[in-house]
Amino acid sequence: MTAPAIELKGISKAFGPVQANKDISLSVQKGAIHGIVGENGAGKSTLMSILYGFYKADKGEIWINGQQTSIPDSQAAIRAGIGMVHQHFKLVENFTVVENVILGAEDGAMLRPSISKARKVLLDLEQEYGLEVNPDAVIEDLSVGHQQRVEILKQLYREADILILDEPTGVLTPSEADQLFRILGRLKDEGKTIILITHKLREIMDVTDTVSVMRRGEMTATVKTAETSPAGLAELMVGRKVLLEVEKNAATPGEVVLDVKDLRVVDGTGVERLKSISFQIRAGEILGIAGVAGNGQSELLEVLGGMIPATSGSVTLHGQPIDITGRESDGQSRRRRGIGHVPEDRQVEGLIMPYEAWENVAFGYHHDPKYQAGILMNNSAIKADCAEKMERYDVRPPNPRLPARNFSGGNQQKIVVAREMDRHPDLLLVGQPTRGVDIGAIEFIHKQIIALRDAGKAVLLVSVELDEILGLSDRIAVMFDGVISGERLPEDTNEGDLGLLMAGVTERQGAA
Amino acid sequence: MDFITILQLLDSSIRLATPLLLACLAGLFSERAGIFDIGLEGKMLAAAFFSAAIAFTSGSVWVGLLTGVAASVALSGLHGLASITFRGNQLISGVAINFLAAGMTVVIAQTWFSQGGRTPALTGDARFEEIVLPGAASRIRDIAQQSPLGQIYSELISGHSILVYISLLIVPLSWWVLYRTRFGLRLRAVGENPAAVDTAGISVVGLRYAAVIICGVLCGLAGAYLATGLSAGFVKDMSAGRGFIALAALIFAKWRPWHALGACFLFGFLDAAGNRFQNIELLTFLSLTFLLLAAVSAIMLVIRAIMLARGKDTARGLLTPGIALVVSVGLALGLDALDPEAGGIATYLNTFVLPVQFMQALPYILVVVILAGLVGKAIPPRAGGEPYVKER
Amino acid sequence: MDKMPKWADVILIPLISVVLALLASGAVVAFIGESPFEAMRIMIDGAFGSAYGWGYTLFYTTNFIFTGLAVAVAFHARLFNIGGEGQAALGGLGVAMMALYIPWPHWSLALIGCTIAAALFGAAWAAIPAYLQAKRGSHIVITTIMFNFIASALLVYLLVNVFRVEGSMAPETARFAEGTHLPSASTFAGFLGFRPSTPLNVSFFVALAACVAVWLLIWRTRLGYEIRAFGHSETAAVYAGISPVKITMIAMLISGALAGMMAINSVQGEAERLVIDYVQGAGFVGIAVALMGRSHPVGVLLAALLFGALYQGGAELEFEMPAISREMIVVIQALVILFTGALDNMVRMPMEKLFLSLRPRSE
Amino acid sequence: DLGGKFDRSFNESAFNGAERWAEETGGTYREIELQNDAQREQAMRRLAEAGSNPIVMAGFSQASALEVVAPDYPDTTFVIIDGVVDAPNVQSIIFSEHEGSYLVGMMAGLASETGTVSFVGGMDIPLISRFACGYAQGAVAANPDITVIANMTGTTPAAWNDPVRGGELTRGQIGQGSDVVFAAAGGTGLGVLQTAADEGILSIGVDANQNYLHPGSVLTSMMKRVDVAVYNSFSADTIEPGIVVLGLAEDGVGYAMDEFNAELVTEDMIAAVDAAREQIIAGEIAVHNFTEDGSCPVDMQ
Ligand SMILES: Nc1ncnc2c1ncn2[C@@H]1O[C@H](COP(=O)(O)OP(=O)(O)OP(=O)(O)O)[C@@H](O)[C@H]1O
Ligand SMILES: Nc1ncnc2c1ncn2[C@@H]1O[C@H](COP(=O)(O)OP(=O)(O)OP(=O)(O)O)[C@@H](O)[C@H]1O
Ligand SMILES: [Mg+2]
Ligand SMILES: [Mg+2]
Repeated sequence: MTAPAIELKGISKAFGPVQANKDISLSVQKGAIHGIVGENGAGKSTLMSILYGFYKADKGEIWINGQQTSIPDSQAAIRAGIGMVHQHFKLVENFTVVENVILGAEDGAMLRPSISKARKVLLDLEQEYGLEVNPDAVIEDLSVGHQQRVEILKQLYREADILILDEPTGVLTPSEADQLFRILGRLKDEGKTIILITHKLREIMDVTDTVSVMRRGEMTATVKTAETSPAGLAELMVGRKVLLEVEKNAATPGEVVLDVKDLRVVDGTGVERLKSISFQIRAGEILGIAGVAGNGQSELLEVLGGMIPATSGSVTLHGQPIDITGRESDGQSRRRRGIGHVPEDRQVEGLIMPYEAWENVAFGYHHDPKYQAGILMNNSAIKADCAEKMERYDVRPPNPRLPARNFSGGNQQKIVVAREMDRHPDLLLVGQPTRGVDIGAIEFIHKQIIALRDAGKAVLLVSVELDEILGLSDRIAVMFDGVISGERLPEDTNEGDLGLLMAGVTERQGAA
Repeated sequence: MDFITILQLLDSSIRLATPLLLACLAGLFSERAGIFDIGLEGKMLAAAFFSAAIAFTSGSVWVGLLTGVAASVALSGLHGLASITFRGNQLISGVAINFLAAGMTVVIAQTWFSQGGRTPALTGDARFEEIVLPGAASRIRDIAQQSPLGQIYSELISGHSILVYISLLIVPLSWWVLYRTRFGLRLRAVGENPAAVDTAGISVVGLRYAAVIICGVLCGLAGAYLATGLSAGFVKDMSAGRGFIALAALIFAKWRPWHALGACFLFGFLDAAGNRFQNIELLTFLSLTFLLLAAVSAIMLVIRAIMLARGKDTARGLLTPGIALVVSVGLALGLDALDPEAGGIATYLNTFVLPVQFMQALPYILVVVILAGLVGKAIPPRAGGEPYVKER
Repeated sequence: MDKMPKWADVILIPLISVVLALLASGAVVAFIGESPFEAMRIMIDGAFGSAYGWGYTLFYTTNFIFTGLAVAVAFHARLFNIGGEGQAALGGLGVAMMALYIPWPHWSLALIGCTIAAALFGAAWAAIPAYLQAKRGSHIVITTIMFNFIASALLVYLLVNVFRVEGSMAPETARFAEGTHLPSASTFAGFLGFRPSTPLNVSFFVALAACVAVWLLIWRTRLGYEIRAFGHSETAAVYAGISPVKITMIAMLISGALAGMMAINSVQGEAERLVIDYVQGAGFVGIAVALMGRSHPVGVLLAALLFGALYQGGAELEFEMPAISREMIVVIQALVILFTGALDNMVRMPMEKLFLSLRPRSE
Repeated sequence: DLGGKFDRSFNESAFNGAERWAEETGGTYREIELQNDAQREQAMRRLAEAGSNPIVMAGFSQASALEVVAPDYPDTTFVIIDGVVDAPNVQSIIFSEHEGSYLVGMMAGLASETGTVSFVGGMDIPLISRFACGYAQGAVAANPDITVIANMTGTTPAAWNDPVRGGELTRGQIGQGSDVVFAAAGGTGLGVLQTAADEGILSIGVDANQNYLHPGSVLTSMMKRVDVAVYNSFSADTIEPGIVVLGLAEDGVGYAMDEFNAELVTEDMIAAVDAAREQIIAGEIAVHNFTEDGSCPVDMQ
């Protein structure tokens, strides 16, 4: 038997008082796909960053292909044949694909030869793995799925033998994810070793050969995938049994809460983002909006949430019109009207990262009378409110004085959810509520959304996770290219059917 | 306004634009790598002093130039130390460098020369002489006697210091380095997303120091040109805010080399015009304004036309600058044709003499107007101003 | 989480930095052949050794508090206001017009009137760059630099052609009437030894009040909350219903008003007339003060005091040691800014290591 | 004044006067260079309290501060140069710059071959306009058809230290035909004189004798004997309060002749200028003083 491709021995790493990795050992065979799962903050990213030379371990050894290797920096990692696709992409946004690919792997001092060579290699890779991207496209114009392909292409271009992917599917649509896994399969066949970090147990079950579970900085188990089950893994991760299916009662829709008619949005560059959208949501109902990112869902949330004005159309809430094109088009007035909004991107929109938790709990509601003391803000009231919300929404650590950036992704999301749902809005707008969040937190957030529905509120759920859409929604609308390409009932459809609608095919293809 | 006046104006613009251009390109390299630099002014001043001082003592302007560049690079190194190695605030560091240069130059000058913070006047080889190309006249009065083509040749093309020609060459060179070399690619990347550069196994620190050093070299040339090219010796504070104007030009140019040339030339031109036309009558002023507008519209028209030819624009894009060109040329000629002696509105307008202060402020006003009216939002390199922190 | 005790962070490190700056300055003083120790003594004694010294130190401090706060407020909204110089100049114009054209019965009323005028004029001068930034995205750094030049031209024009006293050579306004003269430190604190000539005047208290007001504004009001939120993330601000245009405008108007208010100290309080270029770089020093004070009013106050002391101590140094020119003072200032501001981490990093090694390891 | 001690003209001249006095008499004096406006009063008081007597202040900007300070120190005598303060212990020394400028203007008018002469000032302040206006009158007196171009350098104090712009202004003026340029612009003037020398035209220095800077190019210098005023104040036994006007008659202003410009100035020119000088002293020619009414009888471009 050949030496393992990667062997970690007794790796420890502390950030100040936080012990992110405790005496971790791991061994991955050549040509295997190895999964790592664990809650937010379990230390997965830290471990991989150590392997990639981004952090230096306090203790421990790294062995690559049977040789002890010191990896003081990323350059050493690259030399050792390691490539990493980070959780947050490391791409230069205003560079083209080919520029990003050659960055750091140029052939000489001049760019031209490198670029023309890279073009050729990209073409080969494209044919070999089906990784098609326009080499001259600028990164910021690409969808996240394509951006991720660029990340993978970067590593392949460097001829990495060991590929680390940190939560690669967090931002991908199901079909994009499927495609990614097909590619990973092909890479594996070529003898490349892959480490895959993900929160989605289904993916682990589908593609990995072996899987490790991390918990609070420790490696708690490593098992063969074939010998375990999602429920077993979940229990290992969280330390208790977790419901993987959403549990909910049948909906009892009431009167119409939100009525959207002929909504149109033309953006600053003249592109029509929403083309005459009309739909209704009733009280006690969750309308799920499925669709590939970039087909107008974000704009829909932004218009309803008051972040951008609509070009034309009408929106009424409980029969009362909302001014969507004029002066009232701002987040404050929407909140006053009883619309809560969990935005798609918690770090860029939903939270002010340097603000402490209590300040973030007031964010958007800072005009709320209960937060005021005369002309000043009543900070102690806000802190008290925050402590209470953290308690009820199980935010960890429950410390109102901690800046938002020091919470893990899941807990950041819980802060946003607590803020937006705790006021029992008549209408809740939710975008990607569980993106990059661990299964414990997903379960919790899903329960909250159902609870709000059961309290007779209307919910508009936008998600690229079809599981989530199918599990939570009472009705499903699919958006494609700025229009609603079809509506389904969850019990009346399946992923394949939705996938076609998402691709713009409107005829019904014999749903299950 | 006659032809030779326009030529003289353009000639003056070239001279005034050169230090701006060098400093602007200096800032471009630094800021493209993510290091903001409001210390251009100070580096220019330090280079001006040391180039003049050493040119005087050594008798060779080239030795002076080298020393000036070295002084500027030393300050750049200080800026790098503060903002790259010690991850300090880049703005504070820049402010400190400006103060430091303003004080140090005079203190040292006083210690060395005892002439009140001035260097002795430079003569002969201690100065950059103007290069007179074959067949060109050099003195303004001689040039005025030549044919129009000869005037263009002698006034505009000939008769500048070697540093002017060098700085004009540095523009394409900068473009080439930034967009055509590996170094340039990495430099631009490190200003946009240092983490991407770092994960690619390239040293962020090394790249940023390289950028800052280039910045120092170019600032050094700018300062040396001020003290040994445009004037003959150092006078305290002689950079006179040009570092800040260069910074403005850099933002105006949106951190791109060719645009920097355009922006600096425009600033130089406005400066030259403000110098030349003090105490002018409203009528003349208006006709000049429309002439300038016409020039700007013409440039826009050409740019649009090139874009159209490349298929990056529609024919409609030509409309606005086209109309603006016709209207402004018409108005300029019309106003010029009015006879101020003839009475009526022309005479009335002509009784207003614009105060000299207005003409001196005009370049600055125009910059604001142009910025607000013609140029969209300037987006700086995304990682600019932020030290790159990687926990180890 | 904290790597160091708080006292080390806020007191020890700045102190070490200042000492380093002074050591470097001493080297420069020695370079020109004077005794650094003697120079040091003169500076400290000159700035703090007497009521006379304090009078000048605090007078300069007042100026720098205003311009420092101005930069700091804009900074919280991530706007880099380099226009303090011009806004302060216009503030001076406001004060001059208020003081010259209205017969004030009592200084307290005049102070209120002039403060309002100074703030309004300063704010007005910030308004156009603010509007262009908010609506057109014109870079505020350029526009405020340009507005500094324009302000200077405007003031020269007005002082030479409009306000100049007939027959006088000096481009300055007439002296303001008695009713506008602010009580100097000798009036309200004569018992401390301040003499009538002290430039320190009641506007020092306005400056202190401004510190408190800015602190309240930024950390205790909704507006401050919105300003900071906008400064951290524009997208998030829009999400929360905070209007970028409104915040940009308001933050810059407040900033301009604060810069303008410097005029009540220098123009109304000290010179009692508007002279040409009275700001004399205080707007730029304000940038250093705000940056060093980390945009916090307390930090601004301390940094302003440091610079006030440098100005006054430096003046004394120049009076006492003829070989030391005013540029030497500029060098010392530069070194203080450099060490306390930009090279802060040079001291901090080893200190953090030191404290970490001193601390018994938990876990 | 705030221009700095060694500005090669005004302040330096004052300093030289003091130095001369110190050398000749062995007396000691103290000097204070100002950094900002608030220091004016501070400096005066410090000197007064240190027992200096007399105290000489150079620069019109000192006037308002002195108005406040002088009454507090009745036993100290103050001398202010370029400004007027009405107090029993203050002597105000005023120079008739317009008269001196008139003479160099005449010389420029006589020396000019193109019929155009020019002026570069620092900032547009009354004092500088007084120079410009006197110069223009003199030029017109020498040649009634002459064109006089006048430019200012800037609106910020940087205008006094910007030789680059001074050079550009001069080039512009040469382009408009000027062949004699008079600079009254502090450090900026050095750029003017330099450019004039490079371009082969004549220039005129200011305040101190600047003829030596570019031998063969500096036509003359408009001398303003601040050094004499300072020297006299220090040497005098008693200083009379009131206004002392130093004009041509008192040799307070004048034009400089030495070996550096001997070849540039012809006998005829000297004769004409000296004649005018006599006439001005005699009151036969009245040179208009710009600061009296803020206007100038001669048009400048
Ligand atoms: N740069 C850092 N500074 C301080 N603490 C850190 C840093 N990076 C990570 N940590 C801490 O280390 C622990 C592990 O973090 P890590 O990012 O490895 O978790 P993770 O398992 O990748 O979580 P997620 O699933 O959210 O990506 C966390 O508790 C976090 O607080
Ligand atoms: N400067 C810091 N100080 C303390 N903890 C930090 C710091 N930076 C990051 N962390 C911690 O690192 C952990 C991981 O952060 P990271 O940026 O990898 O993503 P994440 O928040 O875990 O994202 P996701 O939920 O998408 O996985 C977080 O738990 C956070 O607490
Ligand atoms: Mg992670
Ligand atoms: Mg030429």
